[in-house]
Amino acid sequence: MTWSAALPLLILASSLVTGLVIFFLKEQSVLLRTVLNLSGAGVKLILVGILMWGVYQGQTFEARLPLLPNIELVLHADALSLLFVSLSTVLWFVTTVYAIGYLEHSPHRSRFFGFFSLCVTATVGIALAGNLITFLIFYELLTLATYPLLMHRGTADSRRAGRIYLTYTLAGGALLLVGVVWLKALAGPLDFTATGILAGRTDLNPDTLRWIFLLLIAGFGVKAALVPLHGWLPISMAAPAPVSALLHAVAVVKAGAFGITRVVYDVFGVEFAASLGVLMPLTIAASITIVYGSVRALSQDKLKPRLAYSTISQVSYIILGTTIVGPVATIGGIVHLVHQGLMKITLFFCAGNLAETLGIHRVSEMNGVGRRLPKTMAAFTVAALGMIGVPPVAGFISKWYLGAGALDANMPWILVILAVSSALNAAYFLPILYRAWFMPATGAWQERLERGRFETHWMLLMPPLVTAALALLYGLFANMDGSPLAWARLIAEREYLR
Amino acid sequence: MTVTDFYALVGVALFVMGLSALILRKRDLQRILGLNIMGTGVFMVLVTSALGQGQPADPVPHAMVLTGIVVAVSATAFALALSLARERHK
Amino acid sequence: MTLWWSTLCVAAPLLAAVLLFIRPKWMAGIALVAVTLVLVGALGLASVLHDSGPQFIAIGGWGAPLGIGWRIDGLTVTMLLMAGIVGWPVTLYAHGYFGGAAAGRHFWPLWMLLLTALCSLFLSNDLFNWYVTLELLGLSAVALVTLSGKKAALDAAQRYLYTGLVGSLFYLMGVALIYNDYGVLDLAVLREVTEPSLALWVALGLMAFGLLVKSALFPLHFWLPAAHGSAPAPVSAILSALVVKGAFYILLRLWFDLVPATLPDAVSLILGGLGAGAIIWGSLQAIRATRLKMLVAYSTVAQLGYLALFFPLSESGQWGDAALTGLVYFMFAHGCAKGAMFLAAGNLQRAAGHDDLVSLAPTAQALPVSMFAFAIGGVSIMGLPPSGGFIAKWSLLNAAIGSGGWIWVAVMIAGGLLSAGYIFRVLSLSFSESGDEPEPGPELVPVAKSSEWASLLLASIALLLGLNALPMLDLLSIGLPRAG
Amino acid sequence: MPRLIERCLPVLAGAGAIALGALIAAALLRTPENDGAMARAALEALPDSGVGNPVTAVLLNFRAFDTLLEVAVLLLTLVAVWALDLRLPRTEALPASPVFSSLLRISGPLLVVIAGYLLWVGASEPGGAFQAGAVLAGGCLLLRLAGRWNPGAGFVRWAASVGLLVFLLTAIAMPALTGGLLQYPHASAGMWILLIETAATVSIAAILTALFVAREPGETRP
Repeated sequence: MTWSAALPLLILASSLVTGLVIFFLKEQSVLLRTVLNLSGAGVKLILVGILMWGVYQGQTFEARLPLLPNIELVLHADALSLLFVSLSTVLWFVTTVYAIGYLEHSPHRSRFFGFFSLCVTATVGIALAGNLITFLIFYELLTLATYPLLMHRGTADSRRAGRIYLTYTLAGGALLLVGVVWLKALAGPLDFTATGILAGRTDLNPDTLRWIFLLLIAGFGVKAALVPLHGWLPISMAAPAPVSALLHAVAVVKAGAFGITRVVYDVFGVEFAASLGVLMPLTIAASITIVYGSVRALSQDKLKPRLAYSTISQVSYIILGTTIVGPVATIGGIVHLVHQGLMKITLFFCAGNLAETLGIHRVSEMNGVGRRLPKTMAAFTVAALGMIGVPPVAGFISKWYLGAGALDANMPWILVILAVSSALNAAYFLPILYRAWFMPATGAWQERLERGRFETHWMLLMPPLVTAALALLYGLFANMDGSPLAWARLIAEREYLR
Repeated sequence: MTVTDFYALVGVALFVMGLSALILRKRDLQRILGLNIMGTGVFMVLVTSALGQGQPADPVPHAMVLTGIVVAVSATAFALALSLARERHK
Repeated sequence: MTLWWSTLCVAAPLLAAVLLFIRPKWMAGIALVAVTLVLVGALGLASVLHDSGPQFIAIGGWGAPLGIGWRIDGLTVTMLLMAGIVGWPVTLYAHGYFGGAAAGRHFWPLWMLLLTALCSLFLSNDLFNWYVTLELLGLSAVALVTLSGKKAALDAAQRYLYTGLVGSLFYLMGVALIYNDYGVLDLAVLREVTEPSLALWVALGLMAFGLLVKSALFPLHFWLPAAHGSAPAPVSAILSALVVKGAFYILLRLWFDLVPATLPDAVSLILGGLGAGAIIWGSLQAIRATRLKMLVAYSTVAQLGYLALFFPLSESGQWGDAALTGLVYFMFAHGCAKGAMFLAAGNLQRAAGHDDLVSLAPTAQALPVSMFAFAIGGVSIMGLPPSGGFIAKWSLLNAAIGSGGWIWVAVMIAGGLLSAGYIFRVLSLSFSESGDEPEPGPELVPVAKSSEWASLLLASIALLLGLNALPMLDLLSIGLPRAG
Repeated sequence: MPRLIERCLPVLAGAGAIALGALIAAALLRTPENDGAMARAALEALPDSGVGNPVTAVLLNFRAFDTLLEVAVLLLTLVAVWALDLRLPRTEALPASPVFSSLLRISGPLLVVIAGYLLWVGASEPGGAFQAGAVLAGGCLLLRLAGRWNPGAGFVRWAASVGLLVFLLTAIAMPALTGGLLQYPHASAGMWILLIETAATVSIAAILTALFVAREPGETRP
């Protein structure tokens, strides 16, 4: 097997093997498990680094495994997949660190970290998937791997969360399956191509294609929490903080959004999809989701649900960017894939810290918490401002490109949507910041003032600082080589290159 | 309607009689008898096919029936033992 | 070589049965060797077929029509492989399950006789020989059910016995009609001479009914749940994974070689309809089940429905092969997955002393390996990737969509979701608000490690089947039967 | 409602049964019997089969594999019945009366002779292993009931399984001799068949007797 084929497989294996080994570790062997976790994450990080370097040099990496007659499992590294791979790998590393700190002394850790690794394996598989079948396989694997994480606490809430999550995702998966099989039966092998497999396939009945598009989008829309398929997301807040972080920033919702991007760009081809007239409805759905999510977020007093609704809103920016024809909007959508991930994971880390260190779960309890957890709240602030779209944080870049793209495609009403949602973002984030920094400390948490060398466990503190810093850097140095923006530009060029 | 046909028809009659006994009767013994009657019916039909147009008689159906009988005996023995075992649990 | 390999598949378990009958003390060792030999024989046959296509063996050197013939094509060998691959972990498991227990003394010869019957059934191609194998198969299966010695098991066994015997007698009546008409028993010869006639239709009807009863197609499944649910765990695994497939295999052969092309579509539609009924009804019953093993047993009822979906799909011209692929892959994957689930369920039952779902959570958390095995098996049953079940579902869906059979698509999707309904009911047992340490719960009976790993082994096979389907499909395509 | 079903069931079952019967009957009568090709084939092959009785030839040569499995079924039944562990009362010996004992003295040997005859004649005339075995079983039962004979566990197990064992070993030995499964050498076919039938007779007798007793020998449980 050649190196170019081996590397993608190694990237998968690095977390898969770790996961399987961890399953069979004793609960007590903490050190070994920690070492395994971090080394697995580290190795993956290095391998992905090599991969990016290689692709940057113009090498192609592709692994093909036979599955069924003229159906292959394809792992392929193109620009778009690299963006997602690198994102998930980096964020996995920090989340692992965070989770180790967060779950100290809690039961069933071997099970947790086992599925944790499987979950990331699935995400990376989704990122590297070279055709719809491979994508589908890892997509379902992701569902299976996240379920135990959601259920981890085993409380009534989390059990309910798990049940609802399954109902949504399995149903979505079923629709997806039908869509994929149907498309395969019609159009043969489904390898992703930069300008779309179906682009220019005049032999296929457009109505059939519209149906298939609907099935696929519905399938992905569930995980992407597209209204009205978003019901599972707020409830899944019952999961432990690192899981929520992973679900919201990297794994699940991103997988959905990424799937939609793949379908629009690499299966149908954005212009062909537009010619079928299937994009506009999606644009509208995304817009509705953006506004709806923000509005619901306003009324949440609990911190995590507020963040959850914010996610629903923010993820649809990606879909919005995807569905607006034109390179600029494309850049905006794709770059937001990364930016939203960084910012949202930061917010969840911070929320986790508040809950772990001070037992704070509600916005109303956060008065003056900035003085008790300055570093954490600093990270929170950066991320929140980014979400609102305040320069120079990365979020600003995304919104800027989205807006510009909307104008290119002369859809000015999109600007209104963006303005409204930004205003709403501000409306539900700024009060938090105000309470945290400028209001006098009140609330039960003050009795718990035991301080270590850090304001909280260092494994809980480092991750949000790192991710916040990244969010800031990617905003400041957006034009630097290898920045998400640069990648997005590259992808957009390939997509519209004719 | 040859005599062979007559035997065959009797066989069919036994088959359905046994079947209905199996459905309608409640007691184990009656049902086991029903099964045996069914079997006998099938064996009769089978053995009549030995007297095809080609004389002399075809040995294969005879062999099949003999095998069938042994299997039926075994099954009956087991069925009786089983119902005894159930009695013991009552 | 063909002769040696195929003889091995039948003779090894039969000889083992005799030896185990004479000297019960020898126990599992011999059985394990025998199953291994069956596996070896099947693999040997696979290689022979790979080199030189389908094989025929005339037992006694007489050949059709006078003698009994063995027909060995891809389908045969695939089924033999299934028997061996499922049988191996089950045997390993039973070793730990029965240990020195008295019931084991009877289990081993019975299981070996059952395996003999199964292998000769798969090899045979002769209507009457099939009757004898069916009886051997059925009687040994019933006897195995009684081994638990409980009242429920005996009642279930009796019903199983009567239904099974009626089934065989219907089948035999059909054979009698055909023999009366054509004077031939060998399927290969019959394929040439039969032409549509009232006698043929009635005969096929009787045979099909008998075989459908034995393979428990809804609504003829009434005997199955109690029998599979109350038998000792390894037996349940054998029954669900292998025995029901035996009768269905014969049905399949008849379908390909004896059913005239002029079969009215209505028939295959009805069969498919029954399959759909099985999927829905069985799944609902499984969801409502209160005992773990009953849940798994009803799942079997549901899964057998997918087998019946094959009939309407195979009518659909070019997609027929995809349907057959799906069907055979389904049988194989279901064999492994369902076997693993029953073994795992048996571990839980053994440990807890009961299998009431409501109070099984602590046990489930004490036996992670078994639960893991159950989960993997469940994934395959739900048809989720990566698993053999997924491959099967993919192929069946492919055939259904390709031929525009949207009803069947809907049924399969619904079935998949419903199965998730009952499987996750079990899996959620692993997650409960346990304190800092996994709670002790009631003191549990220790379960043999070998039993736990055997279940996981079988489950992993179901998983591995999903990684690359090509080898088995190549094997299956050798002498691939086509609908008449 | 259930009562109603109770009422209707007989009618329904009867009607169904009659319909089924009519269907089968029609199928039987509407079709000509087969042309007897099988019969001719059997009779042509008879000289090579090693026996003179066509039925025996089919049972132990042409379709011997059926019979092999059939013997397996018998053994299976014995295991199955033993597994049920029916704790039947031990059959205690009948009171020894002069009549009974003299009956035994005469019939015992006589039955053995008859069995032997049936076994032997089976090669050319109606008869054979099962008939012989049945008669022999009768003898064994007489002896058991008289309390004259109570064989040990080992003996019963061997006797019950020797038929299947010999049959199977013969079957798998044949490929070495003739290159065919269950294919006897032409010259000695009759000898082989007789060997199998003798062993089968012993086993059939043993199994039938054991089924009657229905208690596993050497069973240690209470």
